[in-house]
Amino acid sequence: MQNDLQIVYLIPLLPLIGFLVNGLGRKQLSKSMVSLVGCGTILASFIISVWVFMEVRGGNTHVANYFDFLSVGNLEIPFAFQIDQLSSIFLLIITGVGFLIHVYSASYMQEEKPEHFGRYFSYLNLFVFSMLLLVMGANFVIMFIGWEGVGLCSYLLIGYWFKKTEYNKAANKAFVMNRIGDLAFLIAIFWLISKLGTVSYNEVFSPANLAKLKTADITAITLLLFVGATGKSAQIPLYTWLPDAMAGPTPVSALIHAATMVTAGIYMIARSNLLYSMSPVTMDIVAYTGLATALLAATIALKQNDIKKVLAYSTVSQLGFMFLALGTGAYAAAVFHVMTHAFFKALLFLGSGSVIHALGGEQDIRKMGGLSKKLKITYITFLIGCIAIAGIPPFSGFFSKDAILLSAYTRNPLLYSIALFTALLTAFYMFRLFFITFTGKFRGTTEQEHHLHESPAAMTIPLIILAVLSVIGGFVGIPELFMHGGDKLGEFLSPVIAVHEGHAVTASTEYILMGLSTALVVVMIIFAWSRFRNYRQREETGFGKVLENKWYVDELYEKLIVNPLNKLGDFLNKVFEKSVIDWLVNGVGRVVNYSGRQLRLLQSGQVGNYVLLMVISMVLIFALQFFLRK
Amino acid sequence: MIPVLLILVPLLTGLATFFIKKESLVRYWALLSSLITLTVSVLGLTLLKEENYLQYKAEWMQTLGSSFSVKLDGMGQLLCLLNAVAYPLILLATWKSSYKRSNNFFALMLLAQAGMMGVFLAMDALLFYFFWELALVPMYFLCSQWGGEKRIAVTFKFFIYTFLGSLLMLIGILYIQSHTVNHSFDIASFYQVNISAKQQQFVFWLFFAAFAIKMPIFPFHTWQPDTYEQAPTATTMVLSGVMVKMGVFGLLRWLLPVVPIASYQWGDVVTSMAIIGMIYASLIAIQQDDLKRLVAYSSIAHIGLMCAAVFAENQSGMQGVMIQMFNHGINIIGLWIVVELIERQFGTRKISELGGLAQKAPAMAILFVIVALANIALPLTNAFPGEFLMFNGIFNSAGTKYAVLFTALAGISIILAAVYTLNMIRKVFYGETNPLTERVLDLRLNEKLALGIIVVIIFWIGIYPQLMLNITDGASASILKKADILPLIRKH
Amino acid sequence: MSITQILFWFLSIVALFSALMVITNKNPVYSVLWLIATFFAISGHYILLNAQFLAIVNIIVYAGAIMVLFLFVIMLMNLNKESEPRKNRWLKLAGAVAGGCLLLVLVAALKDTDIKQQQALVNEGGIGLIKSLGKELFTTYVVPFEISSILFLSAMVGAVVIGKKE
Amino acid sequence: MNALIVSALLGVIMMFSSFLLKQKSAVRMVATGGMFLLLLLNILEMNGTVLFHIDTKGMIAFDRFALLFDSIAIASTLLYLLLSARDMEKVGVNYAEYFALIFFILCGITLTSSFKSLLILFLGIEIISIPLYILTGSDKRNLKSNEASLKYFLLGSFSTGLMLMGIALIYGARGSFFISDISDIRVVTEAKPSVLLIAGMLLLLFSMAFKVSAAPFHFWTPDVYDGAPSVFTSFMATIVKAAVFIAFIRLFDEGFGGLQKNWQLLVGIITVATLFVGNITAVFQQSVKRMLAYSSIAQAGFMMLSLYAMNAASKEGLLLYTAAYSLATIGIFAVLIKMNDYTFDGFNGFARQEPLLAATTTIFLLSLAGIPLTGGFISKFYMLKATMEAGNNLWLVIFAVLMAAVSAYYYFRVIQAMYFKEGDARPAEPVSGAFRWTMLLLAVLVILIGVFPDLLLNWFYF
Amino acid sequence: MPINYYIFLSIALFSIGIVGVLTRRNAIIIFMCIELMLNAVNLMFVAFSKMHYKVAVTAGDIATTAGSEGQIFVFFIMVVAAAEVSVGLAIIVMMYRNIHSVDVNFLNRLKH
Repeated sequence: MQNDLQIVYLIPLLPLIGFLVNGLGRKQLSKSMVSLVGCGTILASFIISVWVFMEVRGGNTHVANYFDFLSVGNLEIPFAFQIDQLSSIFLLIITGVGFLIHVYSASYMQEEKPEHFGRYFSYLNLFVFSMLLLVMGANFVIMFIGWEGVGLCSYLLIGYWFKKTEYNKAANKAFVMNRIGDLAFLIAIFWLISKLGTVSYNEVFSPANLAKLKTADITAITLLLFVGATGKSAQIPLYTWLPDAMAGPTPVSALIHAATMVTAGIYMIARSNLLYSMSPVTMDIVAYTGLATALLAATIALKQNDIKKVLAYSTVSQLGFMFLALGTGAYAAAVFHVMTHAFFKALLFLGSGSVIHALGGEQDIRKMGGLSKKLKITYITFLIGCIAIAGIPPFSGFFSKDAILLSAYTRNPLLYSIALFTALLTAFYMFRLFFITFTGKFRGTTEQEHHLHESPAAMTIPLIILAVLSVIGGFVGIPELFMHGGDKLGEFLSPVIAVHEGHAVTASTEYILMGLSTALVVVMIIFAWSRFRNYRQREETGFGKVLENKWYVDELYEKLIVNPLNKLGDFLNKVFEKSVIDWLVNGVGRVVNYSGRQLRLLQSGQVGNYVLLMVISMVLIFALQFFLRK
Repeated sequence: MIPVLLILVPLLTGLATFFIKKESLVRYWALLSSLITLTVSVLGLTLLKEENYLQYKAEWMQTLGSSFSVKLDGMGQLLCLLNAVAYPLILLATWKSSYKRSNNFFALMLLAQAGMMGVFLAMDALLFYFFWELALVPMYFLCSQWGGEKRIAVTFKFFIYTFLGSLLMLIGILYIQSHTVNHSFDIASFYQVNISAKQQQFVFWLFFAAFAIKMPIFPFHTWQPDTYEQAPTATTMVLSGVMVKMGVFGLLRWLLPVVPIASYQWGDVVTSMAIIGMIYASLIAIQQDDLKRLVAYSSIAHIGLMCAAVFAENQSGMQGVMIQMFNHGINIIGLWIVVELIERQFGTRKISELGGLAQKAPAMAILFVIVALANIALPLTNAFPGEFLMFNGIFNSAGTKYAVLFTALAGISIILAAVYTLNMIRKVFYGETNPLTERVLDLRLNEKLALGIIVVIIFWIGIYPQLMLNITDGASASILKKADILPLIRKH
Repeated sequence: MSITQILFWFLSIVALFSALMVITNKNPVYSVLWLIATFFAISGHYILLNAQFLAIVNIIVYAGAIMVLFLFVIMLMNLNKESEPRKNRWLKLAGAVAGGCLLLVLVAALKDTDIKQQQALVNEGGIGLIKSLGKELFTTYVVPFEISSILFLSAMVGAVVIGKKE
Repeated sequence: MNALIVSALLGVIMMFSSFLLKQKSAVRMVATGGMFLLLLLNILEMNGTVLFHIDTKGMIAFDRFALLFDSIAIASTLLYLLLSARDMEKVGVNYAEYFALIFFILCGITLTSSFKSLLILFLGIEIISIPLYILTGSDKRNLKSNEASLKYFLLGSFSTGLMLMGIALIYGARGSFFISDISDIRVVTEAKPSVLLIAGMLLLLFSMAFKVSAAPFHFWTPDVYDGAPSVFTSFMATIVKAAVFIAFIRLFDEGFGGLQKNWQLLVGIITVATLFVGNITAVFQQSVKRMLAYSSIAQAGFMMLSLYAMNAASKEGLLLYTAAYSLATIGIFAVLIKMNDYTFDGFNGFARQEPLLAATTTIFLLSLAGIPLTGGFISKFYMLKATMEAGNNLWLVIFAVLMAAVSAYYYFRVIQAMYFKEGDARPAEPVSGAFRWTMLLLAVLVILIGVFPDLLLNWFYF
Repeated sequence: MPINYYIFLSIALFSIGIVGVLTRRNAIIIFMCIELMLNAVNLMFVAFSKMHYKVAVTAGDIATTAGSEGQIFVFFIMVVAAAEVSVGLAIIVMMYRNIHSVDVNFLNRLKH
């Protein structure tokens, strides 16, 4: 039967068209035209997504097959989209948040030259396209296509200002680190193929096939997939690219490195939750990695002075939370947090963007302060964002984080306590950021102070919308015990996500936990307020310095991996290639030449010697013939 | 009919070119000829698909047991197409570069094309050998006549090296022929030859020597970077775009099916050689400061992957290799076009001396980046399906115990590939301009056209690879059937 | 010990001795004379083997014509004095040793042939007589005989080419 | 038989023409015409028209093989005259005599190619050798020429001595000079053939190896070829050598065929030695002429393979080889003779001055190096094929192939000089149009043999 | 006479000739030594011819001409030798004209 959802191909197609139009016409089209195309296409696909979401809620899920992408022998990889609860949610997030950020960018990037403006939007559209492929793909290969596509786009956008060598290096770093993850992902795919001969979700996750798999295989596959996820979602050990990725324009950081792309890892694992649930080992690894990342990133964030860096590390840390959720089997919670995080993190980034915009590109919070008066809207929205991420009820962040903490608690209290501690750190550094930036007195230069101004409507409206969302966004996943028939999200996702054994905790415990976390968070905020109300900078020392330098992880990688490889390559290039392999090859020639030179001397020119040699060889041959060959 | 035309058109036009004295005319003539060839090969793919169009057999050297028999099978189709597509592109891209005594230059180019066509078409071992050498000799003259300052020595090394390899192959051919039932060089009787596993061992190496040197596989590769560096770029394009594929092609058509047992037994050794080569070449490529050498080493790495995938001996790897031969050809030609452009404009290939081209020459930058990304097999570009299938093949190869290890190690090279490619892009196109690169001119029409076509092909195949896969389906299946050793083992 | 045996041994010793003198003697002229002696000894052997025709030809052609020619040339170059300069002793030695080895090897090889008990018929048997040989030569071997004329022609032309003054 | 007698007569005619004809051109005309006539008659004989019916008592037999080779030899000589006859004038005054000698040599060649009795073989070899001594020394004022001539003469007559000793021993063992008697049934059956026979065979092997300049009896070759006037080097390096090879293979096929297991290994050793010495030593030469001398040794090594294999393929192959090799070498020498400077650098930039000659020379060099579609390749190919079919001796084949690769090294040095090096090498005096056309014809022939060897071989069978 | 004696005698003469060629430097002497070798061969031929004749006779064929071919061959050898001598001496004389020596060690312009 011809399903209406067959037309979902429009959703990715429109941004693709936008990309082509803006990319090819970037010289001809005016900025307004470009932004119209850029935002329009996304809006259109957002609308379709909403419709799709409705359809799905109406219980109509569908796998739309378009054509054979790769079909070799008995391996068949169709180019197909899968529309179900999970993907539809992500569709909404991507297109929705994406749209807002497009609009925001339209004015944020005004200063750019027209063709670069066009380039920017084409990249942005291309990113949305790839991201949509990623979540809509009906098999791992299509997901992989999107997966690498978003990597490429982040590479392009980080290096958007390609004159700055630093930025390009950051871009390369991002791409390469993603590639490492991608390799693991690929191998996982091959593993699936070799075991099941298919990569389509429906077939892979069919009970029959799952039964076929041995535990070892499952563990291997899930681990490899997870490694892939660490690359994309910036987890230990592959997280260092994300902070550097802040080199890109701020809206990009908001869209790619906060709201959408980095959550691809979450999506992948949520997508293959059935596999994961069958491998407790992996689950633990995922949980612990997530937690460790969350903690590490949080500690680093404490001492960062670049407004975007702080947000970046907080992103890493939040992603850690999500993995913790996944690892403890609370897939729905993870997805829930993805959503809320998308709202408030996008909000925060855009807010910081507005701040940077106002200060004419200044990103160092030590040179800010007291912005609350000049940038009202930004100020308020930013505050909302901070509260949301800190997790004060009833803001969205609270519910999602609470769900995660709860599932951690059910797994074991230790996890819970560390997670809670991390949450408190989160609250602390976020409000540190907030107070340093908005309270106290301005520490920048005077002419910066002069043209401090609130950003134009095109930037503030998205802020407001996102703020609203971060406030109310939590209610879709509000726990049962607050409101009967809550956790809409959970039950909506239940068809695709195995609802793990419900919390074994009583309502009372749950209340206590919530109360505890909330109280501590409030305390933290007050503490932050007391310290950074009117901040003046001083030199970091001791442990603080270590944190400021991000635990020297980058330097470590440099020493342990990059330098040795370079040394090896240099050795191979300068020494081995020339003086071993090529030397051997030329050696043959030299030997021939040399023996030629020696053999010539036999030709002495003396008749006597000639005859002598002839006679000797005659004697030898006679001897050989008559006496040696018997 | 078609195959004969594919050989004759470039051959005759090439010979004729020697006698065209008018500089300007020669280019058009060569372009015309290559376009005709292209049309013919496309016809063979589309309209005239029937068997009787695609094969031709004539009496020739019966006393030797040889015959002039040529045939277009799936793999041949693809490579002939590559060969036919490559030439117009190359001519177009190098339209503006001038050669002294250009009639000889283009004549030799066309002769080389004829030779390579023959290699891809020959269904008779002796004929195959003939064309194998015929493709080589014009190359020798091209490189050492129009090459760089070290050309003579370098090209000579290249020639002797490959010549030696092909002579060893000749012995192999003779050996097999003397063991065929009807003492014939026909490929059919080669496929039916029945020699013991022990005999296959050294025959394998006799053949493999030629192919390994041609591809080239580590550690037989040292001729390649120097030659690519010294040769005139048009020739380098032919060499790296089409000619090295002869080696891989040889493995597929003349090695696996003929000595299946040995291929099976040596599979691990060869694969490890190939994979070591991949990592080795990639590491060296990272260190290169010379654009041409960088591309050369990257090509070694890619070819290594193909070789490894061939010895995976399964459908996925096989077809991956086949389409990858085509795609790699297209991509690397694209890379050379830009490299040549840069060299011609600035008189240097030193990456360290360049920079910031993207500001002044956006078209060049964009097209080059696309080609480069295709070269590192980004999804939705043509190289992705090929590499995906090849890796999948290696991973799933039944012949070896180390499949996972091989795949992982080979995978490292795709990471390294990303490293050197992106670094090159960064250093050459991004960053600030310097006095040298201030005065860069963007692509001219002919180069735009060439690169444009390449990019179109890249995305076309990248988005709908099944097109190619359908062509190669039958060929790979039949090769695998021949190479399948289980029945043989039962027999012995 | 019959007379023929005595003769055989005598002639053999003469032949060998004078041959050795040929190669050891410093003075070319003496070498020539010793060589003539050798030829005479060999002709003696021919007579012993009743190959009279060859014996005669050997004396006339070799000892007579050819050797005289040699002598003539040597005189012409007046090499008659001890003109031969010292040759590298080691080379000499090596030559002698090599030749000796060859002799040894051949002797060792041929000492027990399948025909060693065979006899060479001495001082009888008519095939060596001019009559029978002549018949053979001009019937069976007429073609080679004619061919040898070509040889002589070419030799003649050659002598002209080389010898003619320009 | 036609060729034998007519060539002898022509030789005599040339002798007389030396004082009957005054113009050198006239002499040349007569010689060339005579050669053409000779070729014609020989081809006629192949088609069954025999002018002279002489009973040789079975000592000479003009069978298919012999006649075909005679045609090849005579045709090559004809081309050789067309190309280089003019250059003989520079050698010395006895212009006509040189032709006479060449005709006599041809006479000897017809003998060696068709002998059935060792007596004829001996006479044939001598008829070839003696004029060659003369031709080598024909440049009388040139010390090199004298020296070469004397060396050649001394070593040559020494090898004649060896040959005669060999024949004597064989006669002792068999009591006959007919090669058919040597390899009669007894030999094959005898568990251990007569030592006399073996020793004789070895001595013959040595002397023949000497004549075809196979190592370790090759020492005369470089010096003689180098010292002799280039015109005559061209002749003796090609046609004469080929002829002796034909005699060689006939002797060891029909004569000692039954004893193959006794000599095959030795021939193998000699082959390897020849290939090695020839190729390796050629690598380091500075003079093209001397390089060609060594290359002729190397090529001889390849021809020895046919002897080693000794089967149908090897005989066909040898015919092809003689043809391809002779034509190519004659062509190269024809150009070389015209050059001032015989070193490799003497050819620098030759292609600019003389595109056609350079191109043809390149074809000849490629042929010698054994690049496909040239006669050189197909004949080498036959040799390898024959050896391969002769049984398990892959080592020999591989060695030969390695040496072939080495040979490419020194042949291509000439090509490099002609095409890629800067310089303005050109012929000493401008070459005639006829010369160019003949070179072209030669090149076409070389290619033709390479592409359609059957054209030649079919004559062998029908 | 036992044939072996003749074989050994002529081999001895032959070897002496070879030694002469090896040890002397005078071209003429070398040439003479070669002549000596030829004569050794001749002697062997004659001996063998008589041997084969005897075999034929003892086989009962009185009027046989068996073995005569050997002596014919000797005759041809002499013919060839004569021709060679004429040419050879001519060459030597020519050599002498140019360098006023017949010492083969002076023949060293051509080497390597």
